[in-house]
Amino acid sequence: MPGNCYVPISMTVDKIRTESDDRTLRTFDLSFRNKEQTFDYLPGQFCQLSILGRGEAPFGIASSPTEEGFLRFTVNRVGVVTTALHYLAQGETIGLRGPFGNHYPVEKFNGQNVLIVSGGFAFTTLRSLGVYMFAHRGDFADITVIYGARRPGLLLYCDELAEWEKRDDLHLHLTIDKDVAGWDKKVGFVPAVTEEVAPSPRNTWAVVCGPPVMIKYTLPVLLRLGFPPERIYTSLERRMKCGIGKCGRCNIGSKYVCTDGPVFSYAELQRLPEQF
Amino acid sequence: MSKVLRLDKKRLDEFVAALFSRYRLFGPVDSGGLMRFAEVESAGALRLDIANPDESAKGIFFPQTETLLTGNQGEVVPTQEPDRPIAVIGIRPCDARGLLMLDKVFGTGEHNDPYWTRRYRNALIVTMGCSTPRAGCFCNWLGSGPFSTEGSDIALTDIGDAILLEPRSEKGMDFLKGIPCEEASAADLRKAADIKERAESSMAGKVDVSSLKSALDRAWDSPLWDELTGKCLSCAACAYLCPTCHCFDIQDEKASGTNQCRRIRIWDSCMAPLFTKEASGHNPRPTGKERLRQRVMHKFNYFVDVYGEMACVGCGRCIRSCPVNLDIREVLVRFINAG
Amino acid sequence: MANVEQLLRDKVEELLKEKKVSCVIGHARGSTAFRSTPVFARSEADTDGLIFDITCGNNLAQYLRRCDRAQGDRVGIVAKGCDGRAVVQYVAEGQVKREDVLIIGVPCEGVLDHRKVRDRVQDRDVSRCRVDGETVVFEGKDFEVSMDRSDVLSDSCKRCRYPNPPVYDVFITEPVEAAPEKCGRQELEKFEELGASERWAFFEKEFAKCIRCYACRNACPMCYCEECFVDQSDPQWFGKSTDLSDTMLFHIVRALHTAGRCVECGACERACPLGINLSLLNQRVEREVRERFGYTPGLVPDQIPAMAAYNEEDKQEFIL
Amino acid sequence: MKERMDSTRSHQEHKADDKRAERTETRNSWQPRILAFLCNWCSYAGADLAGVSRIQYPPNIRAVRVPCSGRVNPIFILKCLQNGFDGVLVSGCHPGDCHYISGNYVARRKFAVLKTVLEFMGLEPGRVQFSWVSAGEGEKFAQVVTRVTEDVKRLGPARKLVKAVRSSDTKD
Repeated sequence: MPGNCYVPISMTVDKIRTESDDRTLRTFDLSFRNKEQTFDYLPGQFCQLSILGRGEAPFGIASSPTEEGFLRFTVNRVGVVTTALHYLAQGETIGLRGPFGNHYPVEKFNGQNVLIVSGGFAFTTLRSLGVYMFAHRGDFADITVIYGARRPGLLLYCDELAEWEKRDDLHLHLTIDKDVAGWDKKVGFVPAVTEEVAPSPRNTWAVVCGPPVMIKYTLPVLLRLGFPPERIYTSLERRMKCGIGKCGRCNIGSKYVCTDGPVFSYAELQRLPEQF
Repeated sequence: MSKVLRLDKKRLDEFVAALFSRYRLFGPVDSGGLMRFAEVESAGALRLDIANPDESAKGIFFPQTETLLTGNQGEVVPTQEPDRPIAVIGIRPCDARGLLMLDKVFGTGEHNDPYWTRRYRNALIVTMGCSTPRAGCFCNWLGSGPFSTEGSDIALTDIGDAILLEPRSEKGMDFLKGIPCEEASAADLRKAADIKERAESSMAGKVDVSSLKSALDRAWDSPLWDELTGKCLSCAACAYLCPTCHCFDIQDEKASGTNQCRRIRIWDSCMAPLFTKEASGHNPRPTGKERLRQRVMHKFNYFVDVYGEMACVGCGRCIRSCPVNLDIREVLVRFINAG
Repeated sequence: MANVEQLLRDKVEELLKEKKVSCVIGHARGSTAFRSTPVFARSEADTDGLIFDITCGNNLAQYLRRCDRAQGDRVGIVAKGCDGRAVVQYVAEGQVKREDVLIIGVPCEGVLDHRKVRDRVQDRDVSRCRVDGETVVFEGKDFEVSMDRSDVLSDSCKRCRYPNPPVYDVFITEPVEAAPEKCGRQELEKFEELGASERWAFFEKEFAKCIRCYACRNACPMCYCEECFVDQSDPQWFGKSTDLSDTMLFHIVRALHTAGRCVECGACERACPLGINLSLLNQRVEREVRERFGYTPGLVPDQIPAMAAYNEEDKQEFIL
Repeated sequence: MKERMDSTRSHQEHKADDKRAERTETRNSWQPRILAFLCNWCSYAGADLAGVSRIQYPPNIRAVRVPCSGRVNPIFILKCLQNGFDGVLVSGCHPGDCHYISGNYVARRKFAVLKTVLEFMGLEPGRVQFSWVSAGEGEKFAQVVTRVTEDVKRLGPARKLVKAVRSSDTKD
C-alpha cells in the first residue's frame, strides 16, 4: 500500500552508545535497510520509532541532515516503548515513521547570531541544529551554546562536545547544577548562566529546549535581556500517537504539536491558552 | 439536482439487491435487541423503520478496533481492505454530515489516512430523511435539518407506501440509472414536502449558535468549567457515541507464545486521564475539568479554527445517553449567554 | 412526592443557613422530564431546584469523594437506600469519615430506567412525569402515556431490599417499607438453570455490545481506584481493543473488584449506553459473599469489608 | 513467506476453526499447558520434594514461584486464560500454616469468588483449580498435578477468553 502513513520504514540499528552514567540515556544510529531510501529533514523535526508488538513513541532527530548515512536518536528510558528500545542490540531492525513536524527556522537565522540554551537530554535536536549550522557556517554570524545538566555524567554527546570546545567559531558554555571534583567549567543553573553569558539580543535568535522548569525560568531571563518573543523558539513535547495531526491528543488550543510544532516561537505560545 | 424517483415499498428488496450486487452493505439492524449499524447479509435484516441507533454510523468507516499492521519482528504487512466498496443505507442526515467532518480530518492534509480514505471515498451513502426527529435532536441549531442531504449520494424519503429516491451526487445518479423506477409524481413530492415540513417544525426551539465560537474564545478561564465538571463522570459514552469524535490510540499487541504481532488503532477519548498522560507521569490535562474543557473546545472552537465548522451535527446521542444528563445544549447556551 | 420535595428543600435550606453543611449533593430536574441531574446546593438560593422523585437514579455517593470542601466542613447528601449504603461502605473502607457527611434520608420506591422510558414514549420529548399509584404518566406535546410502574422501573429497584439508608442523620418524611419479595431474585435463579454453554453465550452476547466507554465504572460509587486496572500501562493487564476477550475480562475483573462492596444500586446498568445486563454477574457475587461469608455491604459502617477480612472456618470445598 | 492478510472475518474464523480441528484430531497427542502459581514456602518446596523423591507426575505444568498464594491476584489467573493456557493451578500453604499468618485465608476468599464468577458465567469448572500442598507433601503435589492435568485434558484446549492476535477486526 504505497503512501500508507502508518507503515514504518525498516531501519537497522548500526550503533548503540550509552550516554549517561545512570544508563537511562542511550543513543542509536540507524540506517535504512533499503539503501536507496531517501529521507529529507531539517533540525527540530521528529520521528516515530517503533518495535512491533511493543509500541511506538516520538523522538526528536539528533543527527543533522548534513551528516550522511545515519539517523541518530537519543532515548530516555521511562516507559514501555523506551525500555524495549533500550534492549535492542546492534544489527536489529526497528520501524521508523517520519520525519514529522516543523523545524527550527534556520532560514530566518541566515546572517544572524544564534543562541542555543539547553538542559538535560533535550539537547538532541539542538545537537542537530548545531551540526547543521557548522556545516553551513558561513550562513550564520555568532553562535553561542549554553548547555547544562545536573551533573557531568548526564551531559549528552561528551566526546563531541569536547570537539566543539576546540572550535573558535563557537561560544560554548557547559554548566552543571552543583560543583563536583574535576569539573573545570561553569557551575549553576541554566537560567543564571544564560543571564551571565548570553550575547546581545541585537540580531540574535534564541532557541531554548529543556525540562519545563528550566524553560519556565529561562524565558523571563531572555525577555529581560531584550529578546523579543518572536525571536525566542522552543520545542514542545506531548504524548503523541499518530504524529500526523489526526489522533487528537497533542493539541494546545487549536495547534497540534505534531503538525504545527513541535517548534514554536514564544510569541506563538503566548497566544495559546493551555500550559506547555 | 436530478429528478426524484419513486420506489414502491414492495420493491425495496430490489433496490437493496442492487446495492448488494455492487457493495458490501451496511445499515441499521436489530442485534439481539440492540439497534446498531452492522454489515447486512440479507435485505430482511435491515431495519429502516427504527429510530436512529444509539451508536453512530462512524464505526463503519472508522471501526472502534482496527488492525493497521500485522507481522513479526522482521516483516510488517498493512491490513488490506476488501476490494468491494461499502454502501450504507438508512444512515441519517446527521451521521452523513458527521462522516463529511471525519473526512476532513482523515482524508485531507499532508498525510491522508489510507484506511479511512479507501473506505469512505469509494462508498455510496444512502441517507434516510428523519420524519420523526427524537427528543434531544438539535441538528437545526447547527445549520442542518432532518432532511439535510450533505454528504449524501442518494437521499430517501419515506412517504408511507413508497420511498422517494433523490440522487445527490454523480455517484448516486449513476447508481440509480440501473434501478427501473418511475418518476415521483407531483402528489408524491407534495407529500414529501409535508413530511419534511412537519419534521422540521416538530423540532424544539432553535438556538442561534453563531456567537458560540467567539464566546468560547474568551471562555478559557470561565468558572462554568468547574461547575460542569462537578457532575461529569468523565466516562467516554458521549465521545464514543458521537458521530464526529475521532480521537484514537495506537497500541501494539503480541500473541502469547509466538512472534505474531499487530498494531491496532482503537477509539480513545479525551475524557480519559490516560489520554495525555506522558510516560514520565506528567499530565498536561490533570483533572476532569481540563479534559471536559478540551472536549467542548475541540468540538466548538478548535475544530472551527482548523476546519472551518463546528464538530457537532446535533444528533443528540450524547444527550440521550449521558448517565448524569449533562446536556450539551445547555452547556452551549450557557457559554453563549456568558458571552 | 410534592410533599417530600418541599420538606427536602426546607430542610436543606435550614442546614445551609445554620451552616451545618457547606454543600448538599442532590438531584435537580434534568433536560427532559423523566431524567434528573446531580446538583450541588451551596447556598439557600440553590435549594429551589432540588427534587426527589422516581427520576432520581444517579448514585450521588461518589460525589462525596470529589466534592470541594474545606477541612472540617460537612457535606450533606440526599440519600436513597443505595446512596446511603454506598456512604456506609465508604466509611467502612475508610474513604470518608462518618462525621464529615450528613445523610439526608429520602423515601425511595424505585427509580426509572430512562432507557425503558425512552422506548415507551417513542423518543418523544416529555415535559411532565407524574406517579399515580402504580402508574407512571408521561406527558408531552400532544400526547399522554400511562404505564405500569414495574414496566419502567430500573431492574435493580425491583430487587431492592434496602430502600432506606441504613444510617441517616435526618429523614424527610418516613422510611418506606421494603418489599423484598416484590420481585425476588427469579432472574438469577432462572438463569442458573441454563447450561454452562448457554450461560457463556449469554455473557458473550451481552459483552459484545460493550464499547468500553467505562460509563458503568465511572457511575459506580464503589469504583473509585485512583487508577483503574484497565488504565494501567506498565504492565498493561488487558488489551484496549473491543475484542470479546478484552471486554469480558474487564467486566469480570470489575465484578471481582466490587465483590463484597457492590451496594446493588444499578447505577452501572442505567449508565450503560448500550443497555448491557451488568447486574446478573453482580447479583451472583452478592449472593456468594452473603452466603459464604455472611456479609452484606453497606449496612454497618464499622464492619471490615468481606474481602479484606477472613474467617478461619471459611468453607473451602473447592480446594484440592 | 508472507501470510495472506485477508480482513474478512469469516476467512480468519475458518482458519481458526481449521486449526482447532487439527488440534482436536491430534487430541491424543495434544498436551495441555497449565500454569501453576506455587507458594514459595510450601507448594514450591512440595514440588521440589516430589522431584527429589522421583515421584512421577505429568510434565504439563509451568511453575511460577510466588511468595504466598495471597500474592496471586485473580487478574494473573485471568491473564493466563487470555494468553491461552489451558488450565491454571494455584497452590498455597494449608490453613494455619501461612508464612505471613493470614495470606492464604484472604486468598481463599478471593479464589472462592473468582471460581464462582467464572463457573457462573459458564467457564468449565476444571480450568482453574486451587490446592493446599505443604512442603512435606511431595506425594500430594504429584497427585494434585495429575488430577488437574487429567481434568484439563478431558476439557480439551481452552477457547473461552483466549485472545487471538490476528489481522481481522473482531467487532462487527
